Amino acid sequence: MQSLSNRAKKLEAKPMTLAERAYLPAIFQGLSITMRHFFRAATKRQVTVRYPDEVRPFSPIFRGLHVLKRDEQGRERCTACGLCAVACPAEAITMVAGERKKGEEGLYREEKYAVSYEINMLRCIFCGLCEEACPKAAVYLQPDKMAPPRFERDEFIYGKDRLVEPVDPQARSIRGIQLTPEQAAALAQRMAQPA
Amino acid sequence: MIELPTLGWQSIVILVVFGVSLLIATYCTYAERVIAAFLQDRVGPDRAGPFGLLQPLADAVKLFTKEEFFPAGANKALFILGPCLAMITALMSSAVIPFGNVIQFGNNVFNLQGIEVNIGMLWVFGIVSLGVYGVMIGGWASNNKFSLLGAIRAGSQNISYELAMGMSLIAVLMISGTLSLREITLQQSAAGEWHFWNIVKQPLGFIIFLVCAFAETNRTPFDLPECETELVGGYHTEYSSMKMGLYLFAEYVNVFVASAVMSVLYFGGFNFPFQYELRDWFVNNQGWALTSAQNLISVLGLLGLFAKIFGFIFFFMWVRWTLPRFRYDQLMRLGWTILIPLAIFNILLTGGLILGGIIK
Amino acid sequence: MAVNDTLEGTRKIVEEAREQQHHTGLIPTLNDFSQELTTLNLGPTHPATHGIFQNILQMDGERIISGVPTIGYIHRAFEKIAERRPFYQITPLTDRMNYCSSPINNMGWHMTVEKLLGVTVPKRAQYMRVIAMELARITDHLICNSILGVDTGAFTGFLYVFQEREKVYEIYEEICGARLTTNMGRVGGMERDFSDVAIKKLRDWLKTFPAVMKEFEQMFNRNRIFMDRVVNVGPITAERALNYGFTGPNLRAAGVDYDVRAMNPYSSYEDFEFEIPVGTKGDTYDRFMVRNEEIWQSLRIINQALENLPEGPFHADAPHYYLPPKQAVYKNMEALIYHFKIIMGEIEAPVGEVYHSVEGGNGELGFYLVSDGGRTPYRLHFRRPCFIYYQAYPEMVVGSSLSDAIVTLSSMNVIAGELDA
Amino acid sequence: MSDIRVPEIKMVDAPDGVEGAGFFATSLESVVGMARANSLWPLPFATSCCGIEFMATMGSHYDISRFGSERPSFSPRQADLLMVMGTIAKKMAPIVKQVYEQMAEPRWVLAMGACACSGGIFDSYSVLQGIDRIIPVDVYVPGCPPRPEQVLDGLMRVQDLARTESIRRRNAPEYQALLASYNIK
Amino acid sequence: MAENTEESAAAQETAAAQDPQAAKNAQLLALLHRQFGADAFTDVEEPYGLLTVTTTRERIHDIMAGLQQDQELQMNFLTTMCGIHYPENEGKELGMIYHVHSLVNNLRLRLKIFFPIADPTVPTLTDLYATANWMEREAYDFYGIIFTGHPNLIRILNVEDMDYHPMRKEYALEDGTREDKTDLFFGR
Repeated sequence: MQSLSNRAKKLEAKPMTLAERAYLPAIFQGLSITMRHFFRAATKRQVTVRYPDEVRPFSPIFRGLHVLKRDEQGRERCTACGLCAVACPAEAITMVAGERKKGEEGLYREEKYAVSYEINMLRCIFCGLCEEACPKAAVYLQPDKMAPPRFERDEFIYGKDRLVEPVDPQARSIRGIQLTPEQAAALAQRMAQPA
Repeated sequence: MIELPTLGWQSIVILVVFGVSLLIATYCTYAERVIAAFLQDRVGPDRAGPFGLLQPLADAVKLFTKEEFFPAGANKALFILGPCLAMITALMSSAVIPFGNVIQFGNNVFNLQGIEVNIGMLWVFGIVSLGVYGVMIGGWASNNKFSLLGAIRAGSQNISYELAMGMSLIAVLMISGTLSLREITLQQSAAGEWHFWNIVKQPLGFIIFLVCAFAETNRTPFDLPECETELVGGYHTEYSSMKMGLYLFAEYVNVFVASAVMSVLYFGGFNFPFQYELRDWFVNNQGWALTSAQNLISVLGLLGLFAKIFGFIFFFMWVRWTLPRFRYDQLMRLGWTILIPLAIFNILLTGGLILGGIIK
Repeated sequence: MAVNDTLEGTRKIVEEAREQQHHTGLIPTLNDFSQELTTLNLGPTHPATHGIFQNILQMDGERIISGVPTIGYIHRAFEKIAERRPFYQITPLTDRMNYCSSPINNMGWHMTVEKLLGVTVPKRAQYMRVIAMELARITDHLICNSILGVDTGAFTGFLYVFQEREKVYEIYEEICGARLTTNMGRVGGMERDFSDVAIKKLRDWLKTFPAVMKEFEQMFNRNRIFMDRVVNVGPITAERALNYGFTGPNLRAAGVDYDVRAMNPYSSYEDFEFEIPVGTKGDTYDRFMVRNEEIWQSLRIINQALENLPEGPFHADAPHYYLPPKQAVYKNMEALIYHFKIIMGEIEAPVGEVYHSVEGGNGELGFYLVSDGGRTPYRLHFRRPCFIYYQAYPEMVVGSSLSDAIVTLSSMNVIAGELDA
Repeated sequence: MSDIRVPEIKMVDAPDGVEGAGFFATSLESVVGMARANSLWPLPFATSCCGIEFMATMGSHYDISRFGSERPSFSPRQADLLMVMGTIAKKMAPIVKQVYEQMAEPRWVLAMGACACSGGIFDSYSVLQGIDRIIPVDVYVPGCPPRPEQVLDGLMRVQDLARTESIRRRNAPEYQALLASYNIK
Repeated sequence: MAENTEESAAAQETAAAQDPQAAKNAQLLALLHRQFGADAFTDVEEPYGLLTVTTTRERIHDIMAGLQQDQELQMNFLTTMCGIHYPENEGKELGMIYHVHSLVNNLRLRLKIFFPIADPTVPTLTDLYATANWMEREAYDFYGIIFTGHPNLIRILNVEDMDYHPMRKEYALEDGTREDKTDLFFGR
């Protein structure tokens, strides 16, 4: 057939030379390549990351486990607008919105908040569309945490108890907002009181 | 100089040989994993015990406690017989390998060999060719098409390559004039020099033997009977539990035996360079008795033989993780049209050289 | 069994079978033969069917008389799902089509929507897309070629090049935040600019990869054991290949230099210099070599794109379709409205139909999109190259042995996700 | 990063029969458990994307062989761990079940990825909504596809199960009832 | 191709001034009209530069054969074909859409046919294109379009015992058996 693009590069399959027909040169070449790797590995330069003891660095934009962020004062950012649920191609997010009552201003930033917010981690495909959809920068996919494997199916419905960012500054995601220890302490105290 | 050993000593040696064969086969699985890992820039098992050294034990215990299984429509007796046969024949052939020279305590001379028979080589061959029945029976009894294909492949492959293997050996026999493996070893010990080893006289024969050894042990590039990307598991597809473990062990015992035979036939067995000089040095300079010096040399020779064997085992694994495998018809063509003619040519060449007095 | 009788008989049967197949497209069944044949069920869980599909082979010993492929074992109803999802939610679907080269699928889909919406993407974004797509092509070809090695029994080469794939995953992770199912890019451009780390990783990789690739070639290209396994195995002529709708490396191996990148350049492919490798016989070795050479050509393209990466925005200035930056959403009412509209899928898509194709890992990956102006496609049809060319498989393996069938299968690079959609 | 390594797992109280008679175990049982845990030969039932991530797990960077699991047994008879990776369509479901039935005891099942666990984004007429509808699943690994780290985590959870499991569990009435509820055997 | 289409040269020139693709399409259309008659095609459009014509199922086979054999056009590459369902179009509910491609001239053409859902029969193209085999099986599987003359018209992607054709608009996408999802929050 004629050339369609004028950029064709014909790959000619050369017939085997006598040396190639004798098997051995190619075999020795292959053996020498693997032996090089053997010595490299034997001198402790394997590329393997010994996983539970060592962890490969993740990219700072890796899409890992979700977190519901708090703002600078420790209030939940989520306003239960439902955009993340709409944007989710797996339909993994469900939420129930509620009105913020008087006296809860320290807990929720907006007048509306999510009474319950659940992500079904088994359905979730970690595509990041919810993070992109959130107009309040409330839901984030953390780059340094992954959803752990579990034994039971119902354990994968992550409610607010597991999603909302903890107040402990040590436990925060690296992309999270770092509180000063005083802020954190104040926050923890406030959280401990019944709303 | 060699006395007939007592029956007790013989059984002890045989038990030890069996045990050592099994141990080596067991740790071959570990070695295979680690070597494969290193060849592939990986680490290999390192979580079962220190450096993963308990890995083979874990595998063995797991296999022993796994459910026994008989596929529907399988012939039960044959289904059990298959792996047993494979294992028994693999172990039997190691009985005649001369692992070391004699050890002398006073008037008692102990031979580091299971049984010394003057047809040792024939014994090895006879037993090894029986081994294929284990594979064939197992593959046939499984009542599975993949197993059957594997069994057919194993049968034709082993028979074809045994021919070339045997013929490459005839040249060795022509040089040595004996079938006893011990004799062949001792002949290579003249002055203890490496150039008395048969490899120098028989390079071509060795290469043929090596290729055939790969085929006989069903190792890549000749692992067509199991060949997991084509036949799933080949002849052992339907086997579970320790029956499958027996097949795996049999393969490694075969590798061990093949390595041992190669070391004995071509690489001087338990001989090592300058062994007599070393003995004389101990006798003359250190004032040792001749017997104890000789015993030391025997022990060193034993270790040397094992070093050679391990070298070959490593080579088997190195090749396995490097080369692609043949296709069935290409394998047959290689056996019948290249190796057998080469082996015949090797016989003629050796004959000519012997007649010409160049080698003896 | 007399060897000659069987061989002769087999050859005759094979000839007849081939004839019959050419004429009717029908695969002869067991009843058509008087010989005693075995039926071998290859798949769906056979190790060599890396994805999931079944071939029921009629065998005479180890020789294949006929094969009947059955597919659909991971049919996921992409086209039906796509009719219920807004445009931007279809990107995760395309990820999972040819999962070996997700970014190509992503970009192809974005370009289709951009064509429909009439959005022009700035040059920088186009070059960024080219880099991502060529990276994907390399990984796709790497996995295909190294799996061919695995299927011929050499596992180690696979692990060597898979390390390179890992590095590409790292680059993906820096670009978009995921390793395999990338969900990369947005309608109108990329979702973020290349970070410095991404560029640095890419440059490092471009330096180290050629050596590994050379090593891989040394292990396979001229190794007789490998060549014996693949030369003249599973050949197909250019005419038959075209008739079967082959595209991509498999067609080029048969000698037709059809490449969407050169014929209908998209995303600035006309700016780059590259050659289109073609084979001669269309056999497994040609397919292997074409893919090998394409890896080198892709490297060339990446190098050019990286050197000439233009400055400028990484997305189109199209507030109706491209999400505003988060900061603007907090402050700017207009941005907030757009944000809501885009996420709810209420963008003003024109009524119309558009076909756009890109050169995927396996050939022409086409998107036929019919829009009725609603928030979802009215009909979205994927032209999946695997689906189209896999039907030639029985014709390619008839008369060869089981081992040949396996290597032919892996050299065709049939990706189950793309096959079954 | 320390929190990645120890996921907050409800430690093994889940599987039936673990607390049955003789669990507080003889040393034989613990030895067997250790052996089984360190020699889980997987049957990679890879249908789609997750299969590629499994290859990455087998690859040099992650090296599943460290856990003693690098020998993939494509024959179900020899496998200990069925790793279902990727979408299971309704057309495929009977085959998964058949493979599970062919496996010899003890056998574990690891569902890898959103599709195998729950159907994931493919909530469509042709996709099985989670393989636990046809076979009992021991460990779920979320993600689409999960990172190899998560797969290794999942493997370690299976090892936890294997280590603490009584040898007699497989004969326990609870286990038989579990299988019966799936209509297996 | 140029010398054969001199009569439409005037039309071409105006078109070519705007868009080279439009000129090519005009040439192609003229050629089609001459070969198969102007009455063979209705609804000629050029959405996004791809010439789209509608024809009837009676003529589709001839046209495809003619396109394939035409030495000048060499439209011998069937890119893809797919079904489509418009429940509102009375008497023309179902459709088939063919994309053909001339690799030599780098020209694409989209052909459409529509027919009633009560009588969904279309002549097969498997005698022209080997690749049409599975595409037609897919269209049958999805839409229930019967291709007369197809050698092996059975379902390809779905299970054999499925009793409906899922891509038709009236059938639901979702699997009815799922338990962990509700439609409450997703306005779909």
